[in-house]
Order: sequence, then C-alpha cells, then structure tokens
Amino acid sequence: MIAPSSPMVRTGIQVATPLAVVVGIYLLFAGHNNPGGGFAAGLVFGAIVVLRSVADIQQPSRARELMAFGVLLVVIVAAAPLLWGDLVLDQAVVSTKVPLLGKVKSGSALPFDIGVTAIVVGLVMSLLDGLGQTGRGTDLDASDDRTEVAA
Amino acid sequence: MSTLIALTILAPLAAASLGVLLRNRVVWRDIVTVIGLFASAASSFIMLFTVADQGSYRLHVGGWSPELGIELVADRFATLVLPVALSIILVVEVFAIGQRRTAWGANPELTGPLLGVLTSGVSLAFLTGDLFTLFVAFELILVSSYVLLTHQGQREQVRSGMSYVVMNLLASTLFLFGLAFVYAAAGTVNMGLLAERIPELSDGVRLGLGAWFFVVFGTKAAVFPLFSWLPDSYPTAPTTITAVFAGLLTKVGIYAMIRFHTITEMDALGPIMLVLAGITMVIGAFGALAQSDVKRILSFHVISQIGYMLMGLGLFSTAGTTGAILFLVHHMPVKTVLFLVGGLIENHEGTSSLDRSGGLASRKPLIAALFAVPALSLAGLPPFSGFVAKFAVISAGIQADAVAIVAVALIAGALTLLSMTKIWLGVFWGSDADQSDILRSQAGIVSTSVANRRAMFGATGLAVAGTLTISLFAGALFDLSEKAAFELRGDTPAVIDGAEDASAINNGGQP
Amino acid sequence: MSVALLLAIGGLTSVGLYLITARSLSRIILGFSLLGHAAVLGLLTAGGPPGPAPIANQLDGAASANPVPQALALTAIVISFGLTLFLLALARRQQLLSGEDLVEDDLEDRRIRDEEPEAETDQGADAHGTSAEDDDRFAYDLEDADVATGTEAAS
Amino acid sequence: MLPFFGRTSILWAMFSSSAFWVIGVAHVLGIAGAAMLGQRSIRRGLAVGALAPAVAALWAIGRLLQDDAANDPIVSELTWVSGLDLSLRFQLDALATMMTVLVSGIGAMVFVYAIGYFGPKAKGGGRFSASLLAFSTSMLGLVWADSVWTLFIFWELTSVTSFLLVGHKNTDGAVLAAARRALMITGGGGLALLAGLLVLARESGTTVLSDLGPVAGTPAVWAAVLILLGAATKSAQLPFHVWLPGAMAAPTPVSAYLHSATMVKAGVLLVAVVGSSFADVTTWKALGMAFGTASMIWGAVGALRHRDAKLILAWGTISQLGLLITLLSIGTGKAIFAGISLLFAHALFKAALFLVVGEIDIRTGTREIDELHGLARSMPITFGVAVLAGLSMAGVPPLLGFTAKEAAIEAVLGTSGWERWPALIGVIGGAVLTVAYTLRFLLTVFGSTPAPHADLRDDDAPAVADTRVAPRRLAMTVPAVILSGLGLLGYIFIGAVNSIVGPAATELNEKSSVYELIAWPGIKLAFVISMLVVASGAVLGVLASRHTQAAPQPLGADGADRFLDGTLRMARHITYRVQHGSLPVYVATMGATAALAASPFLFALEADHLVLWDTPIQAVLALGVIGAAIMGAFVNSRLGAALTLGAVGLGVSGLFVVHGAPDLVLTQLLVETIVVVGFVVGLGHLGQRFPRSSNIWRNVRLGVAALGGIAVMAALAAASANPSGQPPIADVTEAAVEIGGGNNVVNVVLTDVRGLDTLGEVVVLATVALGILALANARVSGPSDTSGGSAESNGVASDPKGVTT
Repeated sequence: MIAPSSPMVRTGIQVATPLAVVVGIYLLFAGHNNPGGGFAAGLVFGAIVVLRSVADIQQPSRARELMAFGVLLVVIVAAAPLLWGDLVLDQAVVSTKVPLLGKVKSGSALPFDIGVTAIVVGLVMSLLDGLGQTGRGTDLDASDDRTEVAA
Repeated sequence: MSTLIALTILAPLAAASLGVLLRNRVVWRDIVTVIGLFASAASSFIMLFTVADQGSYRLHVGGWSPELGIELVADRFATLVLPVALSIILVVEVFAIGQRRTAWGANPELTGPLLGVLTSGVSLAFLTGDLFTLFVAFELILVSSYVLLTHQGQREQVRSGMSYVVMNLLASTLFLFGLAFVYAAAGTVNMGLLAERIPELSDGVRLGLGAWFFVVFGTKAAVFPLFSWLPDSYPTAPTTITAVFAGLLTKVGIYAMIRFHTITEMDALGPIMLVLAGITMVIGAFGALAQSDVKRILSFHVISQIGYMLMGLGLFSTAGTTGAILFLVHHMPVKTVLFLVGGLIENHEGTSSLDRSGGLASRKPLIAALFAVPALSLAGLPPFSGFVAKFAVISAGIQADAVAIVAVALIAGALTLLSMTKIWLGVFWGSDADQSDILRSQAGIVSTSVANRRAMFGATGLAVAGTLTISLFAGALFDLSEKAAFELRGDTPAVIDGAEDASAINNGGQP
Repeated sequence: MSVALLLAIGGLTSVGLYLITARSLSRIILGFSLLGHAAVLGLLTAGGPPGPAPIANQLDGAASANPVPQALALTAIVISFGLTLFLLALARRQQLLSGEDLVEDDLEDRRIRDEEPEAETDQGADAHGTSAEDDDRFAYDLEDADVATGTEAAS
Repeated sequence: MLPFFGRTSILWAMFSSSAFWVIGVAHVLGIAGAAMLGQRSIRRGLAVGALAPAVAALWAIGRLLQDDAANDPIVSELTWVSGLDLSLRFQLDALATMMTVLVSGIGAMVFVYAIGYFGPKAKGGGRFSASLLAFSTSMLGLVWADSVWTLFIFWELTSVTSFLLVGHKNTDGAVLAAARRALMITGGGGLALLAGLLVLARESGTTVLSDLGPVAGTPAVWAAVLILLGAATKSAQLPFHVWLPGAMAAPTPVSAYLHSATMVKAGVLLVAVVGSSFADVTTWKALGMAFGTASMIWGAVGALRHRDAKLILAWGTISQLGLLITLLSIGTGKAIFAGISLLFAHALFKAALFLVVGEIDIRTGTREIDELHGLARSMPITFGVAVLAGLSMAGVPPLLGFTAKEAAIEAVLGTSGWERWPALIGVIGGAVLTVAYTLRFLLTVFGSTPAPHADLRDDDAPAVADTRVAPRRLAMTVPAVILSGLGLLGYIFIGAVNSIVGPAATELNEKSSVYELIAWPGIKLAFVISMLVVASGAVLGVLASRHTQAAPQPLGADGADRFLDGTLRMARHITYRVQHGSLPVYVATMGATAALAASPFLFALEADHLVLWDTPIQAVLALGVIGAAIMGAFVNSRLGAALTLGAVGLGVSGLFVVHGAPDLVLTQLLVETIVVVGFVVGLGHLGQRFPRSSNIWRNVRLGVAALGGIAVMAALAAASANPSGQPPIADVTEAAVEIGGGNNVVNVVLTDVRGLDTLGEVVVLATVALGILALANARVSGPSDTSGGSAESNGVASDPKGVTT
C-alpha cells in the first residue's frame, strides 16, 4: 500500500480518530430525526479504518465476521416481530434518553442501523484488501481440503 | 403465511451469515447452509399448496399500506415458480458439497453463503409486488452471481466476469431509469397500483415504459439482441455455479417480464416480442450448433429456450401466458440438470470439450442416462416435460393464428435436437480420444471420494427425478399455470376449477 | 419539471454511455458513476419539484420535497457504490493478471470466428490475415502503439 | 380356443379389459429386466425381452380368433394434461389388433433371432435388449393410439429408440452419421407432423382419432401437406428416403424389425388412419401419390443397382412403402383393402428376407452378392426361406404376396379420374422391377453362376466354388422359417387372412368390407397383368444378375449430411456475426436498443409542465455538472479523470441540496470520497494515461451516447407530462412521525417503511465485500483451470491480441 506515514500525518490521524468516532456515533443515533443514519455512520467509521491503515497505525482484520454479524443483526431485526405474531419488519418504537443527544425516540430501527453500520465498515475494510491484492493469496480450496481431511 | 414468506426470504440470509462466521468449521458450515436453503425451499412448497388451496396472499411488510410501503405478493404465479427455483439451488448446493474436492469445484467457503444470498434474492424477486424491491432483489441475485463467477480470480473468469458485470450493471442502471420513468408517470412503484395506473397513460408513455422494461428484463433474460453476455460468461464459471445461473438467472428476467408486461396490459408490444422471440430461438439454437464445448452448447440453449417463453408471453393470450409459465417451470430444473451432468462429464473426462471426449456411454452408462432424460426434454420430445411445455406454447400459437412464429419454433426445435445429438455423438458415443486419459487423471477423479461421488450423483439423480416428476404431473402444473395466467391477466375464466379462489385475495396486515 | 435538471441527466447519461463503451475498465467505472448520478437525479426529478427537506419537525406545515424517491435514490446510491467498489477490485485483479485494466474479447467466440471457413475463402488470405481484417469492421481497436506508449505498467 | 380361455371365460374377460395396462407394465418391467440381465449376458437379456412381446402377440391372436377384435374394441384413456387435451388414449380395434400381431409377433421372433445373431459374448447386451424392447413398446403404443397426441408421443419415441438402435455400434464414424441422419430426418418430420396434427385437431374439433371428421379449406391443405411430410419421412419416401439405407448400419435384427416390418410402417399407418379426414382434399391424394409412385420406382431401381444384399432389401422396402402409401392415399374401399393386405404380407416376407440376409452375413462374413454364390447347396433351409419370402415379394402364386398384389392391381384398375394412369404406371412399373431385383438377389446369392465380379475377388478359392459357410444356428433359422412359412400358409388358409385383414380395412373405410383376398382369381385383367409383370420382371432379373453396374453412390445420403453440416456451418457463420465476443460492442448494442425502446416516449412529449429551472442556481450547477462530465470523458490522464469524477459528484450533491435532500448530500459526499480514493489508490499502478481508441469506433460510441441521453430526457419529460397517479407525500410524512416514530422521513422510509429494500441493499454490500476479499485472496494462477473446459485458452489468453481485437 502507499503509506504516507510521516509522523505528522500519523499524529493527526491519531488525534482525529476519537473525533470521527463521535461523529459516527452521532450520525448513527441522529439518523432517525436528522440527516444521517447507519450508512453514513458506517462510512465515517470506515474512513477512520482506511486512514489508520494507510498510516500504518493499525491493520484491519475480521471484516468477514463484522459483516456476518451485521447481516445477522439486520435479519433478526426483520424477523423478530414474527415471534410475537406481528408482520415482518414491524417496528417497535421506544423512547430513551441518551446522554448528549437528548431524548431519542427510536426502536428496532436502531439495531437495524447498527447492523448497517457494521456491514459498511466491513465493506470498507475488505476494500483495503481488495485494492491492495497481490495475487499471492492463499488458495482457499486447498486449505479447506486440508481441514476436511484432518476432520 | 407471513411467517412462511419471511422464512423463504430470511432463512437463507441467516444461514449465509452463519456460514461466513463458521467458515472454518466445514461440516457445520455445510449443515447450516443446507438447513437454510432447505427451510426456504420447504416453506415455498407449503406456500404453493396454501395458495393453491386458499388463493393469493398479499403481505404488507411492516404493516404499511401498498401506497406507502412494500407489498409482497404470494400469488399463484409466484408460488408456482418459487418452489422449483429454490429446490434447484438446494440440489446444486448438495452437488457442490460433493464436488468440492475435485479440480472443477467452486470454493466451498463462498458458494454456500453466496447461494444463500442468491436464494434470498430469488425469493424476494419472485414474491415482491413492488418494482423497486424487484430492483433490489435483482441486485441481490446479480451481486451474488458476480462473486460466484469471479471468486476464483482466474484470468478467464475475470475476463468474462467483467463482461458479465458491465452488461448487467448497465441493465441495472436502465432499470433505475425505468423506475424514475414509472414514478414520474404513475407516482408509485407498487405493481398492483401500476396495473391500474399504467393502462391509463397515453399510448406513447405506456408503450415507452413497456419497451424500456422489455429491454431491462430482456437483458437479464438474454433476449436477442441483448443476450451476448450470457454465452461468454456462463461457461467460465465452475459447473455448479453455471448450473444455478442457467437454471435461474435468465428465468428471473423472464419471470419479471411475464409479471410486469401482463399486469400492465402491454398487448401492443406483442408483435415485437414475437419477432424477437423467433430470432432469439433461432440464434440461440444456431449458437449452440456452432459450439464444440458442452457447457457452451448448453449456454446457448438457455437463450434459445428463452425465445419460447417470450413467444408465450408475446402472444398475450391466456393460453400463451400459460404456456410461458409452464415452460418456465419445466425449463429451470431441466437446464440445471443438464449443467450438473456437464459437471459429471467434466469430472470423468477431464474436459467438457466435444472434440476431446467420447465413448462415455459405454464407460459410464449412468451419466448417459442422466443426460438423456433432460436432453430429450430440452429438445421437446415426448413424454418429457419439455414436450408439454413446448406443446403448450405452440398450440397457443396455433390458436392465435401466429403461423410464422409457430414455424420458427418448430424449426428451432429441430435445431435443438441436432445440437443435442451433437453432444450425444461427441461425448457419449464415438471412440474415446487418446488424450482423455491424461485429462481424466489431471481432473483428479482419483481424489474424489465415494461419499463425494455419491453426493454428486445423488443430487443429479434427484434433479432428474424432479424433472420426471414435472413430466408426470404436467397436467396439474398446467392447471396451476393456467390459473396463474388468468390471475395475471385479470381475465375472468369461463369455466375453471376453483375460479372463485382467484378472486379471493387475503389481505395480510392492516392497510 | 426543470429543463436544467433534464439536461444534466441527459448530459450525464450521454457521457456515461460514451465512457462505458470504452475498453479500459477504469473508464467504464467512471462511466457507471456518471450513469448512477443521472439515474439518481432522474429518480429525484420524477418525485416532483424541489422543496424543503423532509424532516417533519422542521417543516411547519409546508409541503416538503417528496421523501420516497430520496429513499429510493439512497438505496440506489448505496448499491451502485457497492458495485463500483467491486468493479474496482476486478480492475485491480485484471491489472494484476495482465498488466492492464482492459476488457478482453471472449476467446471461444474468437475461435469460432477464426475457424469460420467462408471468411477464409472469401478473402483468399490466411486465417490470421482475415480475422484481422474482420476485426477492422468492428474497429474499436486500441492501437498497439498507444497501448505501448500510453501505459507504464508498474508490475 | 382353449376352454380355459374361452370366449365366455371370466378370466379372459378380466384380462381383456385391463390388458392394455397389464401388457404395458409387462413391457416396462421387461425393459428394466432386459437392461439388467443383459449387462451380464446378452442372451439372457434378449430372452427376457422376448417375453412381453410374445404375451402381447398371443393375446392379440386370441382376440382375432374369437372375433373380439372387430366386435368389441377395447378403449382406455389415461389423462395426462387435460388442459391441452393431452392424454394416453388407446383403442384396440381390428386394425390395432392386426398391427399388434405384427409388431409383437415379429418382435418376439426378432428377439429370438438376435440370440443367434449375437454371439454369446457380445457386448452391450443390456443396452441393446432394453432399447429393442423400448422400441417395441413404443411401436405398440403407436398402433394402439386413438388420439392424435398419443400417436405423436409414441411416434417420437420410436424415432428416439431407433436412434439408439441404429447407433448400436457407435464407435464407427459412419454409423454415427447414419444415426444422426435418421434421427434428424424422422425427427424433423415429427415436427411437421406435430404442426399438421395441431391444425387437424383444431379444424376437426377433436383429438380422438376414431372421431376425426372431414376437414376442408386452406387449413386442411396445410394439415394434409404437413402430415404427409411426417409420414413420408418416417416411411422413407422420396426424397426423405436417404436415411433408410444408412440405417442398415444397425444390426440386422434391428433392420428386420424396424426398417421393414414395423417402424417404417408408422407413416403408412398414419396415412391410413387420418386419410378419411382428407377425403375431400385433393392435395392429400395428389401429394401422397406423388410420394408413393416416385418412391416405388426409384426404390426399385436402387434395389437393382446395389450389391450389398441388405441394401437391396432396404431399397426394396422404400419401393414397397411407396406402393402402400399410394394405395392408402387413393383411399377408395378397394385400395384401402389392398393396402392393408399388402402391409400384412409385406411385414411377413420382408422381415423373413432380412433375417435371411442377417444369417448369410453371420455365417459367411459378407453381404456382398458378388462374393456369394451357391448358397442353395450349403444353406438349404435358408434357401427355402429366401425363395418363399422372395417369391411372395415378387407376387408369385401360391403365396400371400401374390393375392395381395392382385388386390392392389385390381384396386388401381378400379380407380377413375386423373389418378388412374399415374397409379397404374407406378404400380405396374414398380412390380416389374420388384420381380427383377428379387430374382437378381436369389440367383446371385443362391445360384451357382459365377458372380460378374468374380475375377476381382482377392479370394484364392476357385471362382465357381460355393462360398464357405459357418454352421447353422437354430435361433436364427426358426424365426425365418416361421415368417416365410406364414406366407405360404396364408395363401392356403386365405380365409383366416381375410378375417384378419378385412375387419382391419373396414375400420378405415366401411366400403372395404365387401372385398376379400382370393386365392385363385381366374383369368381376369388383373391376373393377366400380374402374370405379364412376373414374366417381364423375370427376364429383367435374369439379365440383371448377369450384368453389373458400377457400384452406386449412396445417393442422397451425402446430400442429407451436407445439409446437416451446412447447417452447422451456417450456424458458425451467424454466430460469429452476432456473438462477436467484444464487450464494448455488446454495451453499445444494448445502449442503442434501450434508446430505440424509448422512442415511443417521443410521441407523448409535451412542454406544458416544463420550466427552465427551479432556481437559477440549479441551472448553474447543472451546467457545471455537464461540463465536468464532458471534461472527464475526454481527459486523458487517470488522475484527471478521477478529479473530474469528484467534481461531478460535488455538483450533483449541490443539485441534491437544491432539491431538498440532505441525506442524499451526506451519503453522496461520503461515497464519492471513498470511490475517488479507491480509484486513485487501487488503480494507481496503472499508466497515467488512458489508451486511445480508433476514430470509427469513437463515432459509433458518440452516436450511441447521444441517442441514450436524448432518450432518457425524452422519457422523463414525457412520463411526467400527464401522470396517472400522484405520490402521497403528505401521507408518508404523517405516517413517518406517527407510526415510524422519526422526524427524518427519509430515514424512516429507509429503515421502516421500505426496510426490506435496505435489508437487501446492505446484503448487497456484504456480498460485494465477500467478493472483494475472495479476489484478494485468490492466487494469480491457481491449480485448476475452469475456463470452459478448454485448457489451451489460458495459454491463448496471454496473447496480446486478446486485447487488441
């Protein structure tokens, strides 16, 4: 990867990280009433990952798990109403008070948005891999075979 | 019913995500995937019987009215086609599990989850009553197919993957434009409302919309002149993947076309559709004749057969639509089986090239038998399902006095037969070429364990049995197709069993 | 409906179409981005005239812009975003495999074309000569010289 | 008959009523059994295979003996697809009973014969016995059929099973070509038949064969032509006869069974069964007679010219099928009666002759008549069989063939009108030639005259010595003896034959009931003609056996193969035009098609609802966007292109702001950033400049692009002119707050109202990510090549021309 890792840039990114995290969280929660939402939040989080990776601070890992978790969450939110006899994707609305944001009237939309965020972050992470691909990756087929034979 | 619909769409997704999480626990991963796909297929079968019994069902997702929200429609058409499609994916997954250790297999870590996404997309595409959700469903199907096609990252796959992705991406973009046009003209993307509002539009706009969506769906369905992406991309994928693609992807396009163009009464497009149907049939058959590789021949057949379905639709009569639906139901499993047999051939011959194989019938009579049934069916020979389907379409053509298209359809049938004999003579008869021994050993048959072979043959045999079942119950399927056609076209059937069902539509959810 | 917006949509579509008929996958990606913009703008336009943002507590009773196409457009943007990324990864892969991001022709199709006996006898030339001539009829070729000078493949 | 199975016996009645299904199931079980047992030993497979036909034949004979056939037809129907009138409807009337006797009786004998024909160690026994029985089953279904679709179904099944049988020795290229030819010609004819039957069924309003009424008018002419085409292909009529000589590549039992006794009769039977509907259609009669007379003469000429004994018989079959078609398409009571009688006689003598040739082939190792002579001494029983069957074929008394041919000449003499002379010339000419080729065959093979080409043989045996023969095999001799003996017995017990043939012909034409076969007609015109025919034919035959012609080219077969191969070539040609393999061409085609599809919108264009701009800033932004986009298209550096992409994105975001879509703005900006960064990072390794494309293609691209832009604009303008429904903006807003519980309506729509879309959307993203990861982790050259099965394509792919074309 191209790594413009001058100390200044690295420090800047280190400082910016918490700030961006806050922005991301704000977007995630604000989405229901103001512009924002899970997707935008995910992209902001993703941007942090990209920057930190580019600056060689931290390499992302577990993108697959993050995405799988996101999809599972979204599916569960969609299917959950069935359990209490409602229709698919029926909304449950609850009001909660969140510090700094005030009263947030939200419900199942929130876990839904969290799932979305997780997926988007996962996507951005995988993009780093995809664009930095070298073609020398491990052959999954072969490794799988070994596992199977061993099992 | 609501639960069934949710299960059909969501279960494979859940299985897919669990499959990704469990990617290193091979056995569990496969079990989870199969369970997810099975749940989906099973609930679709229950839906079929429920709807056949109680009439169509409309689900308003989240309880929103169709004006505002998304409507899922489990009508006769959807519930007839869905079980067939989902069973195919299930069978292919079993085959893929069996095939994984040979050189021809796809990456098992990905195929399971991706087939899950594909299943979910197919379910959504068939069940949705909302044009935009259809777009999303198409994207689900396509994106999983993009990945399935290219995930091995080999040169040939990347090359064909680029063609495939670019063409389909353009089609998706056109779909988005079409949605904009529809929304501008009718103020909604709900298909039920569109069925009322589109016929009220001025002729120009109405036909424009019809033609535009014909291009959109026609690209997915591989209709002339929009089919070019198909034969270049399908054969490069691992056989299991191609089997799913060939069985399903184009059919989703034709499904959408049958639904959209009948409910919006695009009868005026009929003649154009018939002309294109004729060209598609013949070009597809010619294309198949020109090839010398089993998978490529079969890929071109997909195109040719789409022509028949388009012909049924283009007649814009109940008989024609019935024929198209029946053809759809017949074609999906038959095509898939043929590709699965292609996979078996590859496994045993080390190649799917006609020039380099031969004499398989005496070495492996079982493969020959497994091939013969769907091949004869595809060529439209009795007593297989292909005959009934082709017969339904052609007799609808005769009823409508569409002599020219009937003649073309018959000629295309002869060409199909010729190309099937080409495969038969090239692969199953004749002498085995000297090279094939080397190729066979390269293919790694040696490493295929008995269990794997059983899974592959079992899956293929099951699918062949499925096509035979379709042939056997062709009568019942025809009746179901006819009811579906009546329901789609909004005709009042003169005398039809359970006609009162067609009008009885249960509303799910509060409006 | 605003003519300015229509023109923007038409212009983006045209340029997008022009770009996706290129051979370079990076151009195709650019083209799809433009087409995506055009489609999204089209959806917005189809929803009706502009208005205040559809945030209910800030409207004060005024009619807002139509929120539904906005939601549809958002979905569309996100989906085309995803696919653009996939195309990027493919382009990267292709570059890795061939040093360029150019879309290649299908080899089996070419084989059938090259084995076409009539084309050979018609021209009375050898197989390669004819197929080259045939190609000129669909002359979208990249000139070899340009490929050579225009690219400085890193690999 | 037997008291146990007497006419009134309950057992018999029970069996008769369900016999269709009992026999059908027996056949299907037989196929399975033969396939399994035949794997080990071909003899066992064949023996099992013979059982079901034997039962069927005995049952049919029983019915004949008890006169059930005519008086008490059994009908049975099994609905398959009621909506299409597709059902399995069988009727066992007199005709069907007669055909059952032939199909199953000869079938059983052929199975027995095949036991002798194949050595005990022959391979592929399971395949062969099963296919042969499958054919027998299909043929039985065909003759029982009482609905046009039942007929068609079994018709096609006989084509397929015969393909398998013809290609039994499938390692030989010539055999493969012959099998393909046979399948394609009969299969193609089947499609014509399908169309014809569809028209016929529509015109006459029923699909039940026995209820078909007369049809007239143009559709009837179409139906007549199409059905006759089907019949002519199956019954090997000129010019579709070319598959039959090729099909002689099949083992001789197959030829005896399919290509003389049964399958080729299907076309004849078809003409007979539907003929009554076309009584008033002149085309039917004219075309049928044209096929028939031409084949009669040409087939006989072919038989005179060939030197392969089997081919002589095959060409003779073509000729005799022509005679049958002629008689049946004439359609008078007398002609039908003669036709059915001849059909019966022909099945017996022709099958016997084929069996003889097969035996000669096996025992001497050759079928070339030049290499055979004097077999009368070394194979006396075979000689007897050949003489009986041959003379029956030639129409010499005291044999069944004689009376049948008498009836035929009588029938033709009895016609009036235009058909009289062509029919007469055809029948008499054909008959003369038949006598000639029969004699030639008998004289050269069995006589001791040295063959004309004896000097050419590289055999060192003396030219006049008899051909050496292998020992007799009982299984081969018995069936041949029975079949040829029946020809003699039929003449002696002519009454029995009449009781079989008469009712059968009456089923087709009621006027046939007054005719019967006469053993000795006395000196009548027909008899005189018949004797003259025999005399002149004999002279011709003797001459022909002494002279020889150059070995004839396989006329027509080449033509058929050339046609098929030409089709393949044409397919290549067309495919290469259409499927060019180049993505830009495909994309441009699709863009142009879409633009064309939008053309109806042009007719609905209106300007009333258009304004120049909503706000001036919108216009400025729009211009900026277009400008940046155009720059992006023509800029040659990749970085520049990426930057213009960013600029366009900014401009579009501005347009979103104007339109009141803050969520879109936010998302768009974030997306744009990632894409531009990705573009620069991911493709940074590429050259800085784009490769350039040639000018001609650029003009096409420009054209498509312009059309596309115009199309989209026109479509949007037209679609929004007179909308037929309005979006419920206020409802959505209200519902979002009250039910969805959010103020940001767009977000509520996304997560709640249209949450399903969003669900799909994020799954798309996750899948993309999986795909990207997979690509990232895949090795550049994996161990497996899955590129469409052609291993070399990877090698070719590295050819730089793969890019330049």
